[in-house]
Amino acid sequence: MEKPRIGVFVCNCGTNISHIVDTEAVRAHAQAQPDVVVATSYRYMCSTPGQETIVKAIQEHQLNRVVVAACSPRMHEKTFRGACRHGGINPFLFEMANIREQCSWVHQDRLAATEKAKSLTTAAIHRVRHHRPLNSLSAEMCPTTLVLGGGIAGLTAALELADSSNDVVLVERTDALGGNLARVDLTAPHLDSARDLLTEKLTRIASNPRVTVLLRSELVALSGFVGNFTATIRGPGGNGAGPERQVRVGNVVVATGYQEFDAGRITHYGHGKLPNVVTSFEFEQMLRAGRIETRDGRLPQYAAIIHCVGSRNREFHPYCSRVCCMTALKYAHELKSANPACYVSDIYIDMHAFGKGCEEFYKATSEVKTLFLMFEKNEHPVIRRAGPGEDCDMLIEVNERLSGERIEIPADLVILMVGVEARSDAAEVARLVNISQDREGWFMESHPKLDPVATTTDGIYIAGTCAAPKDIPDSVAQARAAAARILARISKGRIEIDGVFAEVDEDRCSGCRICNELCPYSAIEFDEGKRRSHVIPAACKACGACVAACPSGAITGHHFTAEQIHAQIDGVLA
Amino acid sequence: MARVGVFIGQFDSHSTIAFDSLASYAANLRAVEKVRLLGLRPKVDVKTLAEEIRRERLDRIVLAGDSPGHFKPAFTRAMQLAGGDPAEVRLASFREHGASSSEATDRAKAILACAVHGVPYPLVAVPKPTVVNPATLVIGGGVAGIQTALEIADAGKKVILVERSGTIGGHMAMFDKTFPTLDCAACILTPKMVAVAEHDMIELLTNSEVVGVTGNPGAYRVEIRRHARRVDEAACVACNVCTDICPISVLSEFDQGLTHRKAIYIPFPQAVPNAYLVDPEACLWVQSEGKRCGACAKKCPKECIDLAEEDRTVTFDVGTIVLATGYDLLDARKVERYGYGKYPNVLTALEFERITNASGPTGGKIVVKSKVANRRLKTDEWLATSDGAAPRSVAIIHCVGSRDANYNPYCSRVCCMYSLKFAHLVREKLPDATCYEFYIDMRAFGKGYEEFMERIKAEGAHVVRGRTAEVSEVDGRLVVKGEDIVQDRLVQYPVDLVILAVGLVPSAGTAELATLLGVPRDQDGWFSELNYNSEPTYTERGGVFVAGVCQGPKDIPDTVAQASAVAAGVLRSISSGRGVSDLSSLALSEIEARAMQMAAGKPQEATHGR
Amino acid sequence: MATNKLQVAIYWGAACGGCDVAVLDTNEFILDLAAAADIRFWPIAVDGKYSDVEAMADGELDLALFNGAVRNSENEHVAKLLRKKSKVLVALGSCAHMGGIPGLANLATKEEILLTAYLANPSVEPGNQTIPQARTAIDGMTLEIPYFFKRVFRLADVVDVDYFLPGCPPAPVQIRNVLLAVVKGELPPRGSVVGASDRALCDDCPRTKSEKKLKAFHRPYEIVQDPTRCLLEQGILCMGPATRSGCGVRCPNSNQGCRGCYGPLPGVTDQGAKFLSALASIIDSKDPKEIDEILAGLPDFIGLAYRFGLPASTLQRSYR
Amino acid sequence: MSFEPKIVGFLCNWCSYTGADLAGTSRIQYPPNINIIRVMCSARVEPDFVLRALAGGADGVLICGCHPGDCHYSEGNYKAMRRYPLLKTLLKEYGVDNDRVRLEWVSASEGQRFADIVTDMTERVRALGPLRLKTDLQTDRVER
Amino acid sequence: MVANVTRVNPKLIHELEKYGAQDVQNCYHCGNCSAVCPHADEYFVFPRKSMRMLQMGLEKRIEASLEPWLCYYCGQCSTGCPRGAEPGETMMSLRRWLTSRYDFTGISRLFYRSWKAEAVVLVVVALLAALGFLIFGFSQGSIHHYDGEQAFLPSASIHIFDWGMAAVLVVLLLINSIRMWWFTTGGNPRIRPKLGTYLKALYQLPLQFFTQKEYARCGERQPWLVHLALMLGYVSMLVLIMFFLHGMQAGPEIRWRFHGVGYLASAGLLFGVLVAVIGRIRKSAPHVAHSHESDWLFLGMLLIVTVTGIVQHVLHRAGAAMAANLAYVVHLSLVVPMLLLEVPFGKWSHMVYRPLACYLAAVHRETLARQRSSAAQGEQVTADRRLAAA
Repeated sequence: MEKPRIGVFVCNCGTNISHIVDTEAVRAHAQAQPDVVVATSYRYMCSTPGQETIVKAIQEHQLNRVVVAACSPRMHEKTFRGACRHGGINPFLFEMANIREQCSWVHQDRLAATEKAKSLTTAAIHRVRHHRPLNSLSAEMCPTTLVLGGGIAGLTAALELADSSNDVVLVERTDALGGNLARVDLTAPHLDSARDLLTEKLTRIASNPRVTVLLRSELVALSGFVGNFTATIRGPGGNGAGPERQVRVGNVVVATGYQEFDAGRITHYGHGKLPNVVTSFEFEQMLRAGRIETRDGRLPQYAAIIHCVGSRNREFHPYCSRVCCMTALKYAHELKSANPACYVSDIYIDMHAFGKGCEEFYKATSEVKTLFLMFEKNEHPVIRRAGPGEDCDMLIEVNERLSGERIEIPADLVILMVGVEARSDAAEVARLVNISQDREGWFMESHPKLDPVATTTDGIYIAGTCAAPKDIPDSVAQARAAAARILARISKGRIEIDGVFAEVDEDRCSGCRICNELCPYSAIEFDEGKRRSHVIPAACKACGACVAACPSGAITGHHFTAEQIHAQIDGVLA
Repeated sequence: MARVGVFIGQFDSHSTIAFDSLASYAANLRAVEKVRLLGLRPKVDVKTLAEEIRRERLDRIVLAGDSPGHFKPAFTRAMQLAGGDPAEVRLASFREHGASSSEATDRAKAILACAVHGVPYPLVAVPKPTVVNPATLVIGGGVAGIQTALEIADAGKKVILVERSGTIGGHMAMFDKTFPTLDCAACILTPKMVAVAEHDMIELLTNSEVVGVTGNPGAYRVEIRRHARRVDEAACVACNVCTDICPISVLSEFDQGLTHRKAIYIPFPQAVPNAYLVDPEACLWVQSEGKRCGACAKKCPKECIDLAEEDRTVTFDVGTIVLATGYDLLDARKVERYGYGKYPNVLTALEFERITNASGPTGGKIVVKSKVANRRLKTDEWLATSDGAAPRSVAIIHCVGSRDANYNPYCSRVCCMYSLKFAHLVREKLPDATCYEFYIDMRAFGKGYEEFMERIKAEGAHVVRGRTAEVSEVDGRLVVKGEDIVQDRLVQYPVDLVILAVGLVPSAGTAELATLLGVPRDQDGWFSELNYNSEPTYTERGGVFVAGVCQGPKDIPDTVAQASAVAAGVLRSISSGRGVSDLSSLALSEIEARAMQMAAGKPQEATHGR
Repeated sequence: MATNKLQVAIYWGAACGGCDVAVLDTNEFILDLAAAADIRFWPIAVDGKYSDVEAMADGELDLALFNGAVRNSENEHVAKLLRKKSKVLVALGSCAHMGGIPGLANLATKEEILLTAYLANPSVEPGNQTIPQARTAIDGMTLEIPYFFKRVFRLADVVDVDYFLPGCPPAPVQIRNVLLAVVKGELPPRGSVVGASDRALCDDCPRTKSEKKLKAFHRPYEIVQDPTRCLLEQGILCMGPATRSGCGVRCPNSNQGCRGCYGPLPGVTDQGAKFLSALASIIDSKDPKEIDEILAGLPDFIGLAYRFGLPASTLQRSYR
Repeated sequence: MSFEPKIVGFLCNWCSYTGADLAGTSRIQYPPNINIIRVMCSARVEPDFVLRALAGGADGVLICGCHPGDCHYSEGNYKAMRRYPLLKTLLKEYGVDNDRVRLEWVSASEGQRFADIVTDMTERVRALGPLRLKTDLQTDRVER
Repeated sequence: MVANVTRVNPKLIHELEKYGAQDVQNCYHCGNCSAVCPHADEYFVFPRKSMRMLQMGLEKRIEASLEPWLCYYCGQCSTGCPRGAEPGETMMSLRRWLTSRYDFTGISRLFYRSWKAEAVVLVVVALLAALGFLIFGFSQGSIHHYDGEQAFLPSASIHIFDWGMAAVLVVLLLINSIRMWWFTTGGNPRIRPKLGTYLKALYQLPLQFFTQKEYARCGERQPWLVHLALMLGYVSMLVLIMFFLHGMQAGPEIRWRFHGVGYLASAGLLFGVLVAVIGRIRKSAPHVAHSHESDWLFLGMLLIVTVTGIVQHVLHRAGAAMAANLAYVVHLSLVVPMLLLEVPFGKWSHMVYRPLACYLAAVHRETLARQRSSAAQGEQVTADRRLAAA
């Protein structure tokens, strides 16, 4: 390594720094440090003449390291790195000392502030000696996307990508596309045709040559990293031993959806025993067939809808399934529509009518005289057969909260609004694509607020109800969001990787695998053959967790090496 | 050829469609054997209908109307009784496909024709491809606008981001914590804001408003009024000298009027752009037309203040426009019974956000307002100061102006959760304080929300099912009155602070923007999406998208997802041949012909049932 | 004494003698050594006086193997003497290298140690009040004994060391290799660690490793071990990942966790702190209370992490 | 001259460093005794850095990260959270008072909180007196 | 205590619509109405609770409730209702329904469910009465004589007739009142009042009857004044007729002792009726926004009765005996159905039920207070015992 030739530039920031910090003293102190070739102060280092000073100094003094003592690096690090680049040196051979936000603006004692500014500048000088030139890397970005799941989310994502002229491989486990939406007749709250919605998507998928649909297929292995995945997909064949094929893909959209809660688990609802207790999906079938009748073919005089079956419950799932309330209201309308003489009771906990048009739909449901009855969370209604003297088949007993009465509700037909739960094979999918699941089995997003479609594994996106219960518009939006993220990356052709990432020195790695679990982005891969771990730069976000934890010191976190930080510690204490 | 029966019903009495004309149009369609007008809110007798179907030997029924789904089950049943295929009951929904404008009847006819041919309307109604200018205009710099802009710019496409106020960040920048994870709003938002400022592909225009839009989908020309900032934002280093010297204090909008700011100010320390701006309404120099003051310009060490700067108008050519104009809170004064504006310690949710915010006027201390004398105006003001008294008890009232026929009939979707968050913050910061929540339905529907609610309840907030009827003042203390429905009693609690979970309304200027762009709005004033289920981010106007709350209330995750989804639409319109034209550019005859062609080609049907 | 035989000295400072035994454990090689070298000084095996060494010319010895830590003035004196007289000074074994087991004394003060050793000790004769002093006046004479240092030092703290040969004790085969290298003149740059790998013990450890998450720590006798699986994954503390390999995986092969005697990996300044960082990172909990409960399963962490290296650690001793 | 403690602060880039910057932009005053070293995440802070700082003459060390759940890297702060109690145990054995090393969560909006923590910590460390590890390490050699 | 299980009856809400209930189903139970109601208190929380009972069709519970009688329909609940569920109107319809429930004859039920039936019965009774009076008049007097020996309808006979009718009414109302007491109190397992409580609260009956003071708590004063005018006018008229009919009918000179009071009462009646009619036409306030058919019939009757009464009086003073007699017949033939049908079966029954309800409410309040405090003590005792056992 060549001998460091350091230039130090102290900014007065008008008087923002200099009114408290004696910048001249700081400059003189810096000048006196070993390896410091030149130290200057200036009114505004960030201004154009200020930056030119740096560029000129680099060229005049053959500087190979630059320190700027000014404001927060969060404000101007980028600016000064640019100046270094203009001066002809690698922008990472630069360090900033924050003597404004964390010095002159927060202290009033001139002497102490000046001393602190000196320390911070010294630390930066110490640190910059150990800086190395870093260059960004780039990796290929395969434009093909793998979409797992052929429900509305998967179809939307696939179409969005394919319509932008990208290849999509759509893998669906069952023998038909459409997912759970294909089981629904009308959508809430506007009672639009689910079939038309789906037919439109399916027709467009079928007529788009960019989309390869693989039915009765599943992903069995995924290797590689963002932009360069290899997916192994098993096609249809006897006993899960169909022919396997390998596809190169750049990104993966996981849209595997949900499964419904098994209503039989709540024994006192009698699903499977009482003939006229049906689940919401069974009721959809009845609706589609135009047969809203009891098992023995009578028109129900009384119908009851029970909400939160398996949801919002200590025993089963604590969460709200988000779609059932509106679906239940839809059923109330449909029951009345098919048979205006039918009395509908809707037994709920809280009415979640939160979407656009939903509260109005709730009111409209009240207007058609649906009887809403509220029960206590964790306290299930009990369904039993009615006695011979009654004019109904069943009676539902419940503690009604809005009246405080213990009541019985007559019913000839009971619809159980079964909750939405993570698919039983979700863990398998999570393992295959290397993403995590939350306590309830839903796939975890990389950030629930600001990155709801990305996962911690770069290149793997989640959309729709595999991440959490969602209605159709929200699933569609999420699917499109995933597509947007992928489109943005594909459009660049390659992925740029910042020079700051972690790297494993394979000569020093012992394969202890302590680091493997620590990376939230799954950027560390373990090579079973070599028995060494290595970091995928494209996936690394440079947090340094693995660097700190590597007991052999085999991982280097570029630009935040132990050497650099040690030097900085020594510097502030010098 | 299938024999089709068309039944036209009306659900909404305000329809602009000429139903008679529609009926005669339907009767002339090939395959249509029978047309019947059902009238308003039809009561259909299933048996008679089945008889009719059998008599006319109908194979397919098309139900047409603004919301025909509402009477579909009766027809399905009738079809089944008549021995036909229940799946052959098709819907022609005018509302779903947006037949509401002046050309509503023509659109309705097209929708009907598609249904008669058994082809989904959106599949047929695809406008011709147009060339799209790759630059995008994003209106609104809240989290939705930021997300969309970043998403598009990250794909290497030019974005012009226009924000009306002096900084981007929107409402989210005012928040302290975000539910249900309670992570700090600034921590997640400010990096995005900085990313916007630093992005090469984003041109950020703050203090600016769109004043004119001309052109066609794919090639819009927008005029943007850049209000004079009077500070050179590139040169300003946010050093505070100007603010320190400025003699004029006015109430801070960013802090919801809980504290003061100067006439030259920065909305908040982490504002982007990180530069000061002059409030011309307050500035002495501006108001005196240069005769008085001007101290800031003289003292500015970077000499970057030009108090004489004037507004100017700039023009951009863009292909697509994204609406992300967000929301305002309903004026809580309108809900008189809660005494907002009358009692100083009745706060809106946003005011409380500022009070509890670590970077707010009290440094995050929850206090009641203090009376402070304003020497200049010689009046008393109620401000939040960090030496204010801590409330001993706090009431949080849900659904203020929401779910209420007298104000907003809709649910504002976020209030339940942020109210629970408030309860948590109160209990966390003031463990001895009592906290009451008055709610109607606890809408904790999102990922982790229900669990959050349980947690807050376990933390000891008193959750009362029932709406507060009124807030009054008794012996200098606020009293909230309501019915505790589950406990079956009337309750009256004396409290020191009342927080109103005020509902959301479209932001000021939404109506003007809608007119300017030709984007329809729904009955509540929000921008209408093209299709509720499948096109939640598109609008009727080609190349104009909606993101975030301006389409309807949403929480942050949903807003962000939707904002990203918009980016997909924008990027697709740029990179694919699929057009961004207006739907209305399609002629009825064209749609008819296409539908017929598609019906002959037998498009793949959704396979129903498993 | 002109001879082309290798001139060798072996000395023990504050040590148990295990390293000397390890030298003997090179088996028949020791005979070759005896044939090839003149053992000029080896108090444990060969008769000799310090004055013999003092009499040597500077650099007369080709090789000095110093094992044991530096605990008192005698250790220091001999260390300096051997440094002066030898061309190559090797710190043999963990004590010379890092302070070793005697280094754990740095957790106590000199006064505490003397108190425990001479006064507050059940085996001490009741009424005994004597603590040895460096200088004692007896019969008009001054008796001088080595001075007990305030703390334990590693060899490199008092003299320049040419090579470090770690291990408690070093594996005989490694000693042999180093001796051969000296003979052949194939030594690496001065200051290097010799007779050990640059990779951690795990590299040689035959147990299978997978991703690690720890919910609890166990003593080896508390659980039924899977002899093929990484000990750490089973909750048994093993310093292997933070320790140089070279010993031949002695402890894990005996179903015990590695104790760390071969010292830190190159570039690691503080073996214990590094191990702490690694170990705590893989605790499987996000709840501070639970983390505390899990950590309660580590009764003497400093004794484990710094068993051999306290004087070589960043803080070197306790400052109580 | 009265004793002025030297405190080294390791601040994560996303929340705490930003929070400290906010204290600056809001001109919230705190004692100048802290010198801040920026790391990308509190998970990058090795226990060794703390020991190194103490051995190098610091009287106290402050580690700040995002609040649990807020980490920019999802879970980095939990790693810091796990290391900290063990580090405290270790420091206790070394005879370093636990008040000298603190782990705190400071969000980007908590400029005031950051200033309060620094003020409080400075006062506590001042009360504890100088640590003098650096001097001790040097005098150990000569005193014997 | 094991709660009784009650079967809900979703059909009741349809039934109540016939009694004028509107949009009850819209209520989503925010509780706003109960909280704004000036009459709701810790013992009687309504109207939401009543709306709930109605939605669920818990007939027995409604029958047992006094709440509808405690409501005076100021309309604050309806104005503030976020869902337009018209709680005030619901309470009104519940009063009609309850009236029909208290009425053992079933006539009330018939009237409220069918205004046509009511109208027919009213007309038939009026015609029958007219016929009866005419026959009676012609059989014993002269149509040309209003008073004196040959009076067409001598006041003594009418007086006897009045008393006869009053006796019938008293019997009817007494039976209905007892039924009301039984439904709400005597047969209500939740309330066990002591005799002393009954006696202590007895003063409520005359107080409420004459002052209607509960109504005054409804915020605005005007509706109460109208109501009071109507009420007092009617009662004064009743007293005059029942006890001083001879004085009233004497003439043709004006006997201020009786007629003065009569004029005031008439003015009150006329004022009240006109304000009510105009209000209902204009729908000027929530409580007059919705008018049930029975309301129109009732007001119409009242108006005609008042007017014919005045006409008859004026004609008599004017010396037009025959015209006065005819007017008198018309007047009486309308008074008969009004008293016979409206008092026990229609809106006039409020005159009895309201004060009775106020009285029973006072009884309930005290009883509930006693029961609650002993229940609280009981809990305390159990808790103490448990504590002691532990």
